Amino acid sequence: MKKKLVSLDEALGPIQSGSTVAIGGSLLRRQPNAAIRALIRLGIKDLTVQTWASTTAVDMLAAAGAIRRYEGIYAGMFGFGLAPNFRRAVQNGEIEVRDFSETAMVARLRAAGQGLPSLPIKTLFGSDIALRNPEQFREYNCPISGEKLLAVQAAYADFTIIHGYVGDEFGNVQWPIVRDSDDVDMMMGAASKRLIVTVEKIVSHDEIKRRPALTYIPGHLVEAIVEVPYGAHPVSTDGFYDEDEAHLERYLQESKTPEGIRAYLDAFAREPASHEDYIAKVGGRAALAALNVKQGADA
Amino acid sequence: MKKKLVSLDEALGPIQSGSTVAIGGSLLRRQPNAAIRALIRLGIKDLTVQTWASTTAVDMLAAAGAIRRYEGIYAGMFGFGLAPNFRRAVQNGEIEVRDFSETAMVARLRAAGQGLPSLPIKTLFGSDIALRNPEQFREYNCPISGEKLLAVQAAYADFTIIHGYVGDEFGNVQWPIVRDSDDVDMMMGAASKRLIVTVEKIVSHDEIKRRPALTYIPGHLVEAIVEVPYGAHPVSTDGFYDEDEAHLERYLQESKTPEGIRAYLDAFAREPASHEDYIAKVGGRAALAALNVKQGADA
Amino acid sequence: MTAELDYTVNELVTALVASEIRDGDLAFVGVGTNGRAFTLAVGIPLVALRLAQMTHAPAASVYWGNLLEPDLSSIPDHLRQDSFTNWHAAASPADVGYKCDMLMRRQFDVSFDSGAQVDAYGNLNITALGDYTKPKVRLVGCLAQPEHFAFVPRPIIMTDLSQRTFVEKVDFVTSVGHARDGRTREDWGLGPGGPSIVVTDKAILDFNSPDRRMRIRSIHSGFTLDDVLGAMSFRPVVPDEIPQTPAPNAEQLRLIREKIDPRRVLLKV
Amino acid sequence: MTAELDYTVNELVTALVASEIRDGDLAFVGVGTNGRAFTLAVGIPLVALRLAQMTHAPAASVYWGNLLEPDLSSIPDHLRQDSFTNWHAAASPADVGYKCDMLMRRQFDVSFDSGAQVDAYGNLNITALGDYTKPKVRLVGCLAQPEHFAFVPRPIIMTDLSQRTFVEKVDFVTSVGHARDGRTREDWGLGPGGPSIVVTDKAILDFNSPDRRMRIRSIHSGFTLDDVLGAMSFRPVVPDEIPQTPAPNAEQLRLIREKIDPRRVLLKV
Repeated sequence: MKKKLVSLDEALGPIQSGSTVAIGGSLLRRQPNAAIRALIRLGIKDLTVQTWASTTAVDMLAAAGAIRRYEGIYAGMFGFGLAPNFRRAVQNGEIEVRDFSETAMVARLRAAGQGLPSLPIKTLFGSDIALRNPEQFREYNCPISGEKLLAVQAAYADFTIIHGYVGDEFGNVQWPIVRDSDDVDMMMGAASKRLIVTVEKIVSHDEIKRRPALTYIPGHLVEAIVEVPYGAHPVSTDGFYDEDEAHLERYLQESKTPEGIRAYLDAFAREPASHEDYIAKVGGRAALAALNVKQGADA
Repeated sequence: MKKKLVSLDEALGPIQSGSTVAIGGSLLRRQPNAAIRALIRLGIKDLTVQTWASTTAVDMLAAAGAIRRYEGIYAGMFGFGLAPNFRRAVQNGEIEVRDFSETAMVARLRAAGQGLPSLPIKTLFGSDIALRNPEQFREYNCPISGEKLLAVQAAYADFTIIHGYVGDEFGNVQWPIVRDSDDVDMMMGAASKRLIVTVEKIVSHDEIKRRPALTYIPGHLVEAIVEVPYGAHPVSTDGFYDEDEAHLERYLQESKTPEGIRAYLDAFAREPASHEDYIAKVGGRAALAALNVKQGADA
Repeated sequence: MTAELDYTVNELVTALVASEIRDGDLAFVGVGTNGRAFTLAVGIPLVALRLAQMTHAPAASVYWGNLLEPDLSSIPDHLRQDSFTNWHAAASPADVGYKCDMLMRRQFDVSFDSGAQVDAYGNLNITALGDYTKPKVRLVGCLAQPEHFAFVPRPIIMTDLSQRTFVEKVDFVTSVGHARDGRTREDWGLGPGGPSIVVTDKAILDFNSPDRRMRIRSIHSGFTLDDVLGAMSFRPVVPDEIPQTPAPNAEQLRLIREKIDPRRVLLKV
Repeated sequence: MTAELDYTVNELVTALVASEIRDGDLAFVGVGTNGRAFTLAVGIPLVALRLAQMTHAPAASVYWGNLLEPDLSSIPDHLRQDSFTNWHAAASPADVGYKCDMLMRRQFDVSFDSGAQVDAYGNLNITALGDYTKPKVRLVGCLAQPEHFAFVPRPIIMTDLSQRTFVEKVDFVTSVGHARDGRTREDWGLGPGGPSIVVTDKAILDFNSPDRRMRIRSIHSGFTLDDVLGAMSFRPVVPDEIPQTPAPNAEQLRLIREKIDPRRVLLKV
């Protein structure tokens, strides 16, 4: 096994403007926000992003003008409404949008995970999701049954960024036994070419290898792993801490104007030189500890 | 939730001769042997069986003359050599064989689990596995990339039989945290139409619902669940008991002649009226307890 | 809502939705949104399912988030992350692919869907208002809603009546209903399905008309046909006789108020 | 094996295989069989990988059963089920589909494969001898061996030389090597791959010939060219100069004997 434990900036170093980046997490859970803020600080632009149900990650990147094209199943703020900056950018024609329904996005990720150019679904016949995207959806007839199927293009990304629970220095990432599984991080990891994982905590390999069935991202697939406590803030990491509702409200408040969100990103993404600086900026570890949840016996 | 806890004979009652039956387990692990012996006792014949790496289950059915057609990735006796009765039947032309490589069988199960008629692989170009089976393998060009792909037919079965670890009366089946995952039982369950599960132990629903992430067969998919301790004997259930090497040696010894295996099946499958009778026949619970392994703290 | 009625419209439609649930049904309920949208998409469906479980459909169950059969006898009070994380359930598969597969192979019986636009043939739009490439309003995308309409036998649309929402033709067809551009869903290549009923704050509508155009099924007590038609941009099929939406009975109201949602968390707004 | 040599053929080929392993390699090792077949398919590969880890390739690892990167510093002594169940490893994915996907997307570097028949162009047969539909000998099927030859850059065939095994043309092509029926693997539609070397008890062979016909790469000390050719039913490419298979060094022998397999569990027969 190779040691893959590096700093956040080292991990993100290879990502260039113009790349295609798959971003893990779902809704207000495990968005890799520390990494996203670092990308904004580093000035990365012109990204094609592939996501599941994205909230803060896509919205902050959109606010920073860093997204050229979006591909995903959802971009919003969950219980907090629509994604204000993503919405503004799309309405201004600044982001090219490719929508995918859940079975379509799952097929795309599985195809990439299997080294295939496409996989079929039976879902989107007659939907504008497919009709408006003939490049990535094509009808064909099953070679065996003759049934009409819809091929959807594999989701190959140059880089994949996932925020996980705990991992070891070799990049093996494990989930707790009691968790919220409403995401596709495992298949996004399996579909990756260059996989960067941030985790709440680095643990020993000895701890990992006693329960190999909990490893959902094998280190073999990982290019870099980074310890980033509260790395999903202001959203949650299930089993570790809840979403920071006050901060999210503030984010939405600042997002009402382009000037407001610019100032927000300056303060929280561009000026802090590191994630530690960010944590200090949002009140320090002590303040964030108020968001902590009781870890299950199994966590 | 519906209560689905029944006896083994009730669970297997709907299976008629001529059915297609998918059989779970892999190698010397979780073959649903108690159910297989019951099918032999009930005189079910003319089956099409779909398996992963099958040992005792397919070999006993073959010995009983119950298999018309076999579809799987492996039929043998693992460390004990070739499958003697399956081999004899195939060499006599009594069983039609359709071989599938691992990616092909996985694609077949996933297709059935997704309600699709086929899924593509890139594996078997030029292999007799595909060339000798034009009914279930067809080449086509990816509608998006143009790349050559091989569609493999979905594995739809009338019935699916899986031996699991523990479950509740509603059919939710969980695995222990430390286990041997070298099988496809989860996807075989997901691909099923009528799913019969035998488990080592019935536990309370309260116990199940505290750790929903350990449920690999949701009760919603299950038609019948049966408590069958040592239900995989003479092979193992990982985390519960090891394979019974002495019994397997005896099985192979008896399998040297058609007469020998007929007498074996009479004694161990046809004459015992129930799984309890079988357990008594092989020495009773006390004797089988010698095969038990230490259950992990997480089991 | 007039003063003499002893139940709210939320209670009325909750009881109505409960009556649509059959024993053994597996229902798909979404997780998101807030305010009134939350009540429609999550609150009413969860209360209705629990009500059905407690009355005529004990084996009905729900897939919520990625929780299969969460324990509806203990619906969390505040839906922060940790409430989801620790909600007891029968299963929580490794990822959402499992749920997607269950959808494609038609394992669900009922789903609940809201939209910014619904049209006369049950097409739904949750993607964009105006031109797709440079929309007037960019919405959330599509989630699994196209799957619901493609594979679930009885999707239930939950949307308050308004001229802005109920339009002859949606700007963007996220989810295909019963017909689009003169072609039926079968013409497009879809199997059986499409929305079964439309639950609104003034009436229940369905698609039981010869060409599957939306039809008024019943009107809630306190509202007139004109109230309903005035809140729609297209004219639905109007039968000669329109019954009143059945009122919830005392037992249903007692269960909703005392057992299922005593703190009005789910039927808040 | 002549008496003056101070190492066994198993040790010789184990060291040779170890030298084929590069740092960072992920190797696919099978789990099954017994006796000599076990030594070839499992024993030698595991010892060789551990030897490579301890010498030049510390980051080499193995996928064994459904265990990704099991701890090769503690290979179980007796391979009953519970030894597998509790073997520490980096990962044990929910099912074997994960490994299949890794194969298709070419995540492996090396694999180990044995067969009842190997032919001159590296096609392997583990399915049936004689006619497929009514075979003389029914074998095990195919497992993931076609995947190894399709997607792994450097599969290593592990088979003792014999005229019965090394045939001009296999009865049934389970796994496609470098060419079949005059068509290359690329003609058939496969990407790069196919067996890299053939490790036998008398010689090492490869496919480094113009038309990719099997070629003798080296002969083990103590054996002659005639010994090798006499144990094959077809004539491989015979270079003008054939080197001797490099002998294991003292450190390799010490590690194999004292550290990796002191009780001769893996290199038993």
